[in-house]
Amino acid sequence: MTAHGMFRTVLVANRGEIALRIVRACREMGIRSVAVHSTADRDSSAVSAADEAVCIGPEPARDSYLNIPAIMEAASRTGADAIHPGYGFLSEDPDFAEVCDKEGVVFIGPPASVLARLGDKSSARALMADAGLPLLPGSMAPLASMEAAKRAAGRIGYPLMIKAVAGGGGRGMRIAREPGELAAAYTEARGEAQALFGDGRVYLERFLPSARHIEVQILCDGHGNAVSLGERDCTVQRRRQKLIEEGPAPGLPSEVLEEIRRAAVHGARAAGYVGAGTVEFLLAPDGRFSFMEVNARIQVEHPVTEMLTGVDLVQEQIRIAAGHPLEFGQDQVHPRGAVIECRVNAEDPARGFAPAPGVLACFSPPAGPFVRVDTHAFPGLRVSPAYDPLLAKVIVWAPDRARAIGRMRRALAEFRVSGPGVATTTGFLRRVLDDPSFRDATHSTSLVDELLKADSGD
Amino acid sequence: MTAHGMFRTVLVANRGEIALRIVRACREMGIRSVAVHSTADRDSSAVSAADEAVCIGPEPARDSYLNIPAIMEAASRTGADAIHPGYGFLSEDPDFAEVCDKEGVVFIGPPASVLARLGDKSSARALMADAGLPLLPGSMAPLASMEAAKRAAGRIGYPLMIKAVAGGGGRGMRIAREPGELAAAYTEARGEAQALFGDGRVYLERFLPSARHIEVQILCDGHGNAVSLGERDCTVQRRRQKLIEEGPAPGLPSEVLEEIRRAAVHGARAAGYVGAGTVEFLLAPDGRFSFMEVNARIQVEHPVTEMLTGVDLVQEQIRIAAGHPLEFGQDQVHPRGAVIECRVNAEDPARGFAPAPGVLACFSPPAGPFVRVDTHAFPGLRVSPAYDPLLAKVIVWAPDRARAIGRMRRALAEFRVSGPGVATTTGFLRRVLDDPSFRDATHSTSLVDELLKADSGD
Amino acid sequence: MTAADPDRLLAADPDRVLAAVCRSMADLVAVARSPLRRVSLRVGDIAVEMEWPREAGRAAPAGGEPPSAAQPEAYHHLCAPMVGTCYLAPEPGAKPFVGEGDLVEAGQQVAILEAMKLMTPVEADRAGRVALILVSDGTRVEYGTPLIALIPADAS
Amino acid sequence: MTAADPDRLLAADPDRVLAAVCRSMADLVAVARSPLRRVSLRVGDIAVEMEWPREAGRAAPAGGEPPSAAQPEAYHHLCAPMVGTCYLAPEPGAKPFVGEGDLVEAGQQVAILEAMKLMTPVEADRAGRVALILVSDGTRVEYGTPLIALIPADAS
Repeated sequence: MTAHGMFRTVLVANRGEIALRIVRACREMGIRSVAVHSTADRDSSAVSAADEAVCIGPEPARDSYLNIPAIMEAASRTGADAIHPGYGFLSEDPDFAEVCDKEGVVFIGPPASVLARLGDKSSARALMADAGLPLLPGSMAPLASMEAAKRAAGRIGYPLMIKAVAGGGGRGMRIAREPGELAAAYTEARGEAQALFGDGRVYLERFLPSARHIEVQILCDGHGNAVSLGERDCTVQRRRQKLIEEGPAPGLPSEVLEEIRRAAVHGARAAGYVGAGTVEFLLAPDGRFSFMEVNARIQVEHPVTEMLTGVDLVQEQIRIAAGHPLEFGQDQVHPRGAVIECRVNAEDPARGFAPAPGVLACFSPPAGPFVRVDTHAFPGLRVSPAYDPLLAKVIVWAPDRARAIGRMRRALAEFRVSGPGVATTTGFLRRVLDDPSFRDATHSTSLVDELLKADSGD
Repeated sequence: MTAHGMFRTVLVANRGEIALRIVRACREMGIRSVAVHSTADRDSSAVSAADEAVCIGPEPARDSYLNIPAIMEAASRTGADAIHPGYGFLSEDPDFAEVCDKEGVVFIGPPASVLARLGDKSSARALMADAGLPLLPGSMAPLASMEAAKRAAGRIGYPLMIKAVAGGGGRGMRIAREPGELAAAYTEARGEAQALFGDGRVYLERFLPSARHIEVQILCDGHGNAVSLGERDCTVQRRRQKLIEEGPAPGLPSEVLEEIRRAAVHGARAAGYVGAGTVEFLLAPDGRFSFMEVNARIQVEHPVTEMLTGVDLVQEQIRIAAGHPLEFGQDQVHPRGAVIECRVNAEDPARGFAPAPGVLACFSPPAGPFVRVDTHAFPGLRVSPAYDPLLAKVIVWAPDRARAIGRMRRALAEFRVSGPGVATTTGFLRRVLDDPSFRDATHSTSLVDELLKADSGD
Repeated sequence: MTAADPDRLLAADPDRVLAAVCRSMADLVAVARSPLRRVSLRVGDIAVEMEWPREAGRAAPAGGEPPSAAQPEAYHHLCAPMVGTCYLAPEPGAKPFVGEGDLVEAGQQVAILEAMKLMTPVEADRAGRVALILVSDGTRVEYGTPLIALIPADAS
Repeated sequence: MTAADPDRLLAADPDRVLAAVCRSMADLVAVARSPLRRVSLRVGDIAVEMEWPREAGRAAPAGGEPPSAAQPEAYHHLCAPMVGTCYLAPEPGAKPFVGEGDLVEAGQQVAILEAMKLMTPVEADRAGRVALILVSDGTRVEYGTPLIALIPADAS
């Protein structure tokens, strides 16, 4: 720590665009940054931009970006007094947060105990139910057996979703639309949960086939202050993977949104949350909303909120972790205009969004007024199939949503990415932007499936 | 015009970053764009981005970008119903505006008569004096002879500046610090004015060696509505060429700034102004401000105001020219945070800012949160010595000025430009950002000269 | 020109852009004592890579034919001196200024350009034989559009 | 890599930087006593890589001398299996695990890596003779840092 109570050196335990994002934040704050990386990321943008870099393992994430001893050794040798975990990888791992604590390195995120409570979806639901947040009908405790699942399903009603207790980010889920689908869905969900998270416990929840996905960005400092920075609408999803995020949520009653934002702050306080986090809700067509989960980390779509509010969320994370109180209260948060973010992935929509990595012969992102692109890519980059296919996030601001859509169409049209075997989601994103239900903001989480169904139909 | 009263096709009579900026605005508004270009700009970004392109002449601007018949022929053949002149070139030429009128093509800018009145600095001064704006002591009418100059100089007092009646943008000026320097300065200024503008008339004005350059962005529609979008501080200049612009003006009393903004709107109304324009003032250390000139066009530094207010000035220009009333009033203009713009020129500060054009082997501009880069450059571009040396404008936003400076330092550090013979002003810009007087906002228009003097001294 | 073209930009003028890079590449190749398999060089946003076939020796050209000595002389093009509409005859229906195969003198009018109702004659800047007329009557041309291909008199 | 390096490099004449990088590369190639397979060098935004085919000898230019039969095989490197501090002896002052010229068996310990107070032995993954010890005792190494150059037993 410096005399001003700020970290001297932050180690960035991540890769890709978020690692570069964090390195930039550090540089602007006068903090030294260390990029740890796998052998595959030796020439990455984050490594080039950071003050120091340490190779911590081979390409597979389990041996590098998930390798806690290697990361802690790198922190120790570079004198890092804090670690920023980004999103994914170790960002929500309570064990990692605990190891950091033990080694005297500040984990930039919520306390390990909070991560543990919110990471277990079953205990998170119980916590939020106690705090008075509305939940979808579901089984509170993990299901002990197929028999228990059947009993709970009878009580809750169909369609319903079987979800992994240890899940999150849209993985480890199965839908059962009628009783006949329950057994298979239960077995598959258990298997996937065990494979993905090493924890086969699952629970049941009512499934809303056409809802809106609304999430609230919150910031809580270690001094009891908590603010909401407004909501994001992440309704455009494919298999629960977000494709387009925007803010403010369009076409919804402002009193409902206000209520959701208040619920989010209330829930975060109840959880003892510290740092930047996101509380996710589903909003049914009847206007009733239900708590889904807390993402206890910086989120991919955080730039939406940054462009609306002018708050640098990564810098705020760092300040909060350094023990600083928030510099503003709820009444100083004034979102302005409308923001849309599109995720450009190295995936081929024509082949079921299969990963389409390769070497980028050409990479020329859009620019110009009110357009922000967060990317780690550059011409010549080898996009590894070992990692997330996110190539770039294109974010645009405009005074209103209609103009933001126009601006996003312009920006995506400017984007040039090509390379042998490389395909991107850009064209598909433009189709969504042009869809009448999206334009009218009458779409639901099933929009992408409907578009894809229309393709395969005649 | 379309059914919605908007242009179908806008011809962009300019080049470089501003041409690309205008093409982008057109695309976002659903307007077809035509880029006219010289043979040297065949592969320019604006040409690539526009819907259509017409080569109108060889590299020298007088045969292409200043070639009115060629531009009008291109407008006629492409069915353009409006022409955006950008800045420089024909943007403030009343003759060009008149030709457009005659040919039934809308000139996106003020009426020809307003351009004529404001372009003649002598008549502009008289107009603003009549409107009650404070002026620096000076000769109202052009000087008839050296004798007249001597008499006026005796009345006004030294130091003073001899300025071209037809000048603007910092060209055609000479300083006389004492009576002994008057004759040479007068003769040189006349000669330069004749050479640059084909009009050797000059006038005298008191010279303020350490003032702040404050300018106000205004928007006036054709229906009598006029608003100020706040001021920009362009005090960091080298030989009256702006290097760094920012907003809001730092370290100045808010009541003085408020008064300057009101004066600007009042002056614009008095001139019958229509469109986007800038009213420039000098602010003396004693807090007294004086009208300098009106820039009757979009300005290089317009992004500063765009990032502060969220208003897209180029789109507003186009809407106003199409006859639309302003969509907002003065009370809906809410500048937020602090913005700094740095002009990165292909010039070599080590050789007196001599142009340093060439082929860009590497061109990798900064990006990331709250950073905007307006540029037409790309790897492989041949930067022509025939045109303006502006390579890119780097603009950053932050909640306050100190953080904006930190962000700009980060952004400039990320900027990679190189090529045989190519030099840029990036390093010098960072020196200015680090200068204590700039950081404290106690600097004046003489800051750059002082920095350069310190270099050459021992 | 459409928005789909910027890819082309990156390939613009590659000889000049990559001159320094390629020279360095050539130096590297020269210093390699044994045949290379791959060389790559990246400078900022420019990346160059050379790769040889696995059996480089066998791929070498074996006694290829020398380039033809009968290569035709390059045409000299008469180009539009301004943006406008190109007319090949003094007035509609009249005999064209020149036809293919005609001999023209330096200074002889070969076409007329109309721009903003102003007529500008296009003249041959050297003597020669008209090989090809490249535009049809009434074509809208840009500055620099080739109008007529001439075989210069001193080359025939 | 520090933040100051790329700035400084690019502030200078980029031609010169490129030339310097490639000259260094050429020096590396020239100094290598045995045929190379791959060399790569990166300085700031400049990256250069050269790769030779696996059977470089066979592709030798015709007419050249046949490749020497005594040409040493490329070294086999024992690399750090994790980030940590590399110790060459079991404890301070003790005799090193191996010395240059020693023969080692596959599976024999050659060094020890400490990371987060955890000691991990580094073992030879094949038999051979220690040609070079590339790090000194107590060196902090990254994943993949070459520690020892081995001449494999089956090559000698």
